[in-house]
Amino acid sequence: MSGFRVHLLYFAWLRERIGCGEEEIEVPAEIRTLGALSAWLAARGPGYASAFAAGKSVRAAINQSFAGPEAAIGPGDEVAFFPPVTGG
Amino acid sequence: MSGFRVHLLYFAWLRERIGCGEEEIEVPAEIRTLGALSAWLAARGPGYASAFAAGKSVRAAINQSFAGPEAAIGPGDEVAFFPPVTGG
Amino acid sequence: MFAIRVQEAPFDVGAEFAALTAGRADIGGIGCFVGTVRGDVGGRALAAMTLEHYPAMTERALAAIAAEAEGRWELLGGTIIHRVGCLLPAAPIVLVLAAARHREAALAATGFLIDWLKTKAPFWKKESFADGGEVWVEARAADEAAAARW
Amino acid sequence: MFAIRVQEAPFDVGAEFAALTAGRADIGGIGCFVGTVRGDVGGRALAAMTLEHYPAMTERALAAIAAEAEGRWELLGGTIIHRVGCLLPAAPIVLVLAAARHREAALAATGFLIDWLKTKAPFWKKESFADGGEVWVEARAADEAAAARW
Repeated sequence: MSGFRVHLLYFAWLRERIGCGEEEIEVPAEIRTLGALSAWLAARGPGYASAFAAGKSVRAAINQSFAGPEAAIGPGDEVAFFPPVTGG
Repeated sequence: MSGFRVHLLYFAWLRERIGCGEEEIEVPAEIRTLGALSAWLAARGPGYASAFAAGKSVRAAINQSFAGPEAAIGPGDEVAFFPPVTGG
Repeated sequence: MFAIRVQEAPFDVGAEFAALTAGRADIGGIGCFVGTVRGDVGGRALAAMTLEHYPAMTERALAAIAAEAEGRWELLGGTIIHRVGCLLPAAPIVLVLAAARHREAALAATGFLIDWLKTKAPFWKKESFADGGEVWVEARAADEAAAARW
Repeated sequence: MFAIRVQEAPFDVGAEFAALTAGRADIGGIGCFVGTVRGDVGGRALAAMTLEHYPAMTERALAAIAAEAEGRWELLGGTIIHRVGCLLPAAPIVLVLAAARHREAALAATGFLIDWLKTKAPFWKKESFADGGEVWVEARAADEAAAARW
């Protein structure tokens, strides 16, 4: 079973820990949710591990809308990971 | 027993009904409170009667501070009568 | 720490913001309210609004309201400007600014100041309608209730 | 009916008031909040604050917040401007304006907009201190609580 491609974005200290702000990657087909994607990314290397170790304080958006760990992901999605927002 | 002089000011529709905005008058000595002064003024003529007939919707200040009908008045006081305020 | 003015002339909101905040790196938020003359009252076209006040008392009353706000919130400064005289529809009537370290105090003080201004400062509004009628604005029970909640 | 902008450049509060209210005799009150960069954090001197955002998402998120405000109050217009990039102490960060017939709606919407902006729009602040340290600002539980009360 082949995987699918997603476009990933990282902001603030997640971007700094991972070392890049944006990447296009191939995800295994069995990754169906945001939570599964986070766990899979955390295993990609020490920068990712450090970024996703923060667990609950990592937030995400799918296709520019805030989404929780149960949200479904699929081919071509833009998925962004970031800390809780602090604008205003 | 001689009376005492007070400086009176009228604002908004009280001024219009009484026909003047400001006057210096001699008040009988037995007038000791704002309430007594209002009642005495109401008897001075039809303009005053019309102005003070509004009763509860007439407010007042003694020497530039809001005051109620029980407040004491005395020689030289500046007493202002006006409707409830509507600024802002 | 409050700038307080009663004037016939219009005010410049941007200039008042600048005057309040110039060189102030301790301020984190500024709340502001501007009240303006609406061009109709229940559909009846307004020609002008005239604001009368009690000059000897007004600035004292405004200073007392500002002092009350400063006692309730940690403010870093503020501004109250209230216009008097004849104002046309869309004209600004009143400006309130309140600066603080955090937005909670700035916004609460702004709401407090305008609510108290409406019920505790000696101003009276007369509406002159396009049909020639004139009406002294009556105090609203809702304004008393708004002032009383603080 | 909201003007929404995300920009590096400063904004002019007076010009934004004028743009919102020009020729509008239906407006009775305008609420406003301006957030600024404080020059210290718990006594530690700040050199600058950097605001990062998620460009593809930001304007959409701001439009959603404005739409929510318009659904809750009868607004006659409003403005949201949020700056990004490197900002020095005392610099303005964010401007919110809300216009309505009466002050209650204008002030409530102003408070709502800034509370929701703080918790529902994709901006992140990094503080750079004069001592060389850098810290990403942490979300405050108080901000979540403020946003949740609406």
